[in-house]
Amino acid sequence: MMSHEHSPHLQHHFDTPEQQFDAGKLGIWLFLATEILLFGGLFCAYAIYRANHPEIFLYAHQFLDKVLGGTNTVILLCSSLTMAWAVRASQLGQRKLLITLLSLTLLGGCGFMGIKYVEYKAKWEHGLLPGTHFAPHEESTGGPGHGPGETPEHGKRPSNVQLFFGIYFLMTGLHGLHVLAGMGAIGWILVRSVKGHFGPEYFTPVDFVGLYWHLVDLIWIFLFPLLYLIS
Amino acid sequence: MTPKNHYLNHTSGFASWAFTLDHKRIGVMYLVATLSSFLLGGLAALAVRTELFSRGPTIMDADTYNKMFTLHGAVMVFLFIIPSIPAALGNFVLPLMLGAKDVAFPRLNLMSFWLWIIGAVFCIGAVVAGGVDTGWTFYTPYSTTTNTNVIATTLGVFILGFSSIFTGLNFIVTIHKLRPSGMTWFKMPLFLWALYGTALIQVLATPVLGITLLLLIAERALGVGIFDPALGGDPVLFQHFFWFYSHPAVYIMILPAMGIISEVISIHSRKHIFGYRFIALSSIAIAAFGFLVWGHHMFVSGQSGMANVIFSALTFSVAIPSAIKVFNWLATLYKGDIHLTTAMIYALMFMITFGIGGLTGLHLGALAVDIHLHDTYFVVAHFHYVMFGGTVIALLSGLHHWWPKMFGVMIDERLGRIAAFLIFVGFNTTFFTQFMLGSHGMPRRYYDYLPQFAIYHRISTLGSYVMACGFFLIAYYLLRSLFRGEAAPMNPFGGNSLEWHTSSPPPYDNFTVTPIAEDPYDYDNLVGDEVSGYKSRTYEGAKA
Amino acid sequence: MLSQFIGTGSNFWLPRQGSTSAAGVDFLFNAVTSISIVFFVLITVVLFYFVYKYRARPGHKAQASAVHNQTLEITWTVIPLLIVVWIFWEGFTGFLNLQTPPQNAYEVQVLGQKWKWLFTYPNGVVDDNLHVPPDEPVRLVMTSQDVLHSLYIPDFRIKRDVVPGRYEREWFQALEPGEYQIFCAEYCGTSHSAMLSMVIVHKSRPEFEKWLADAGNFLDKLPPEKLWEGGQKLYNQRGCKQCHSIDGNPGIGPSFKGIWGHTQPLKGGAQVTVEENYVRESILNPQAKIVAGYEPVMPTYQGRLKDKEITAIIAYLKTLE
Amino acid sequence: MSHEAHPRVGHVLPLSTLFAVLGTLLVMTFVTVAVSWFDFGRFNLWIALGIAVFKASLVLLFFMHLKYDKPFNAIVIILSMALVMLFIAITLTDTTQYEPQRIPGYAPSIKTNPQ
Repeated sequence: MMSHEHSPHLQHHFDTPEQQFDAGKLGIWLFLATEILLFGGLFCAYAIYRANHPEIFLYAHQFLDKVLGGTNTVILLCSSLTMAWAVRASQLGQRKLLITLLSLTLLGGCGFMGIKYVEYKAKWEHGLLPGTHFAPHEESTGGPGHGPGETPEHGKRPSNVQLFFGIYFLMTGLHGLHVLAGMGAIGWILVRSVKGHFGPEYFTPVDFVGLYWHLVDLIWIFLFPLLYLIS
Repeated sequence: MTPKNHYLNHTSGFASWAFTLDHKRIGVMYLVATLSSFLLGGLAALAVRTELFSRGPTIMDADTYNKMFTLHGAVMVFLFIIPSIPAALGNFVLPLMLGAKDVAFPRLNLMSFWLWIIGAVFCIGAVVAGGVDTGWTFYTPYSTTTNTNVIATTLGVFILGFSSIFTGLNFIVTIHKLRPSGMTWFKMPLFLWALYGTALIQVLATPVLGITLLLLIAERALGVGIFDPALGGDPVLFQHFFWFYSHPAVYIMILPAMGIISEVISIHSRKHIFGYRFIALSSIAIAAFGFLVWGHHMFVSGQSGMANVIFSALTFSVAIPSAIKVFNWLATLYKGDIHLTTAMIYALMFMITFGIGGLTGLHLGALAVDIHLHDTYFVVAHFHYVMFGGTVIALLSGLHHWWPKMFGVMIDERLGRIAAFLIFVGFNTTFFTQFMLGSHGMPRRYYDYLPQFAIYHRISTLGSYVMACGFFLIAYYLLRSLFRGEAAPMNPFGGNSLEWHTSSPPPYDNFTVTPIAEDPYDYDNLVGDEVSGYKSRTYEGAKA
Repeated sequence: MLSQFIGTGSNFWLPRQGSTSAAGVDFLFNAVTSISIVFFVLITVVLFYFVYKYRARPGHKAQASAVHNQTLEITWTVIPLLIVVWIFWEGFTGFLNLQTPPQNAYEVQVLGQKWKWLFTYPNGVVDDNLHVPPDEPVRLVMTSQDVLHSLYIPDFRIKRDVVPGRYEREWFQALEPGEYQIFCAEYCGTSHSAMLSMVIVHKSRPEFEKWLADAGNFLDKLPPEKLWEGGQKLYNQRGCKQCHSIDGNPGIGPSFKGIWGHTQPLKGGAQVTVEENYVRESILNPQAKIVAGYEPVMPTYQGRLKDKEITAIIAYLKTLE
Repeated sequence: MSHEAHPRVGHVLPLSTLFAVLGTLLVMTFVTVAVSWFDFGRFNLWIALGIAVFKASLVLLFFMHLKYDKPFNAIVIILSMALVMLFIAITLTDTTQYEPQRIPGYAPSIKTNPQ
């Protein structure tokens, strides 16, 4: 075996820190690949219903709020920057900066979920829900003289609009759960960075949580135009 | 020969097992867990066969029967076959074969095992709470409308999926990053190639099963109707989702089995494996093609004619790498020194039974013939010849091959041969008749049948009892060997992959002397005999 | 002897050939089986020969031989490849034949439901068995009312899943008159294995036409006191039961239980007593009077139910107390 | 812990790169919203997807350090995305083929569909 400096973070079955770091990195990338495939199923369901029933998507997307969705995109992108910057800070041993940046990232996550809550609440109040729960309120979408969920500016409601809201809630819901999980992980490394666990010798957890957070951002980059910006 | 301190006795107590990070102990726990599931699934199968012994109600009503075959299928697929070889034998052997101290992520490995336990609790809990009657395939809209415990079962399978993903992820990283510098890709034992191909499928296909099951749960719990036609959804789409995972899953089951056969055939005939590169690359080819053929489960489902034709063509492409392997194993036997140990008998049996399974796959891949055979007992017989005649037989082969390494004891070869004979006779009696049932038109998942099928069902049930006797005999002599078995030498069968370069059972850290990787199938450097075991001359100069 | 294994009757492997497509399917089945047997015997014989010849015994050692051989590897890759390409091609062309019904086929509508088959003929007759004329192609247009089913006729070598929310098609042309088994081949719950019917191929087209006409007038053969039984059959087969229960639970329409002679509140405040004229009007012109609390969704049965059939349904309603 | 110490493993991104990437991402977000007001017919979807792929690549390459990482990690991600595309492509091909057989608007349990 090659001789090497002993590091307290080196596990017994690895020879060198490089080997351990590379192994961890490959592990996290494989995990991200499984996440992509998990969401891939939902993207497939989206693609099939959108290709075969574009009228449902054209009609229903009008009920999503582009401004809120766009704001959330900007928030997530900015939090991705603070996260990437946090990784840099941990690599360079800038502890205070690391704590600040992780807190900002966490704040971004809170902002995203807050806006998500506002959007979900509006859907809930208007009965724009998936499947059997789809029951659009007349007063919110048109008033008497039109069928439920039918207004002059929205056009005639096609059949099976509930499918869009099913896909919308599943995609954004699963994504939201991932944001929450990411926030939990960021909270955990925030605590550890306050305790001073990270530095140039050891920043692996910050790096890996960062990769996860960027993946969550990456999925939203696709969700936003596919759900909100249909024309 | 047996070292005083080894992985089985270096610590003791429940916690030393339940929270162990040692891949060998996790492998042993997985072995106990999967074999217990096999017992449960097997008992369900016996109940099903007994019910079918005669026409009309025999020992249970139709609803119980439906729950029973669902139990058999779900337990055998998700709890037993998928984790059996990779997570039990693979976990034990993989780091040893690499000359490594452990897998890359020992904690993840332990988590995988506990996720298996949690998943199993959900699945079996669902059975205790009244069962589930959808069949292991959970086809919609039946699964969305039945009032049995679909949510608990699918949640359990979802968790089992993550257990499987973590095992696969661990293996990929271990093979990439923990290979010693002397062991290049084409110097790896073939079992590792097979496990690598398997792990790729586990990581890349299982998440799609995960999302499928989540969608099914959403369907039942929230009324989201992606797959339910009553809610505007498309049930054929469910089948695409389900088989996108579950066809590659067939290769999760068979690839590691093929890996075991490559090891056992070569070692027990003391002959270098023939066509190493073809066997190794065919594992990867099977893993890759495995992703392209899922639609052959849907030839009569309402899938379009065009998709049927594409999938039929691609299906035949998988036949080739499997055929290549069989021919290479045969060529390995040529001019060898064939020891008919129990492990070897099972490996040879594999070539016959898996051969039948593979060849009948040709009937089912041919579109026009499949229309007739689809969803009949012909399919049931075909996949039992592949899953049982392939995977289970290979598991038995591997179990007998590595048993001395795992527990440091030899098994009773005489009883081993008797059991192998019972299983061979019982298995073929049970399932060959089912080919004929199916080709005469007997549909699967039938509680009752017409008079012309009675004789086949009766023979099949009798065969299953013979097979059960074989398994109880195996259970008896394996358990007995743990207490009364002769101590095993380090290398009883004359293998040269690295797990044979350490003591039986191995020490906690796997190797006391740093192993030296050489061609795993070159046996010229070994000296010794069957009784006292073999030793590699490679270490003679290096001993401290 | 050979006819035990191949031939048109029921043999060792396959049931009798009942349709024009069966011979082609059986040819391929037998061809693939023969290829399989050749390969299986080849592998097994070589296996046993090697195991015997190179068995371990005192003084016997493994001999060196090549560990790979490019020519051999390529040979046993290419030969199976050519064989499977042929099997694929035969399966593909056979499938095209099974998939494409001739233009002039006689059409029967099929409804799968838990756990029976209903076959609807062009004149509106519904039957549990599939009656067809001989010597002409028959096309089935199939859908399901609840879960997946699969209409499988082994003697005809055809099978197709029946899916709710869509129309599936399959076709056959029977070779000779007789009865042929129909199975449900897609698991559908408790009585999946009892979801059986028969194909009845009549001796001649006129005989089939006669059966069809008689089936259309089956009420004529019932004595007046049994007329309600005919009404019950119509209730089950003509779509009444999908919306109107007989156990008192409101469905898409009001339940039939105890409805006879009862006074119903109508949309708009009026009332109506359930008697002969009201029932007749509701069947022929369903939008005329809508019971309060229900939507006007019932289609008209004008032209789809004969007068006598409506009388039978009324007789049935009277029995539901 | 020294302030400007450098790690033994991994790659440190300069701040200028990080901010340049964020800037581009924000601009592209604006662009994707802006183009959604115009109608390019059947290209609408492909334009939106093209922009999303470009943004995702930036995140992968820089924020996630893939540009400086072991090539196999990139292969893993590309492989997973390729599989998703394969899944969508084949399933979509099939469903569009059989869509005409489905009964339009069939959904008996949905009471809110227009009659």
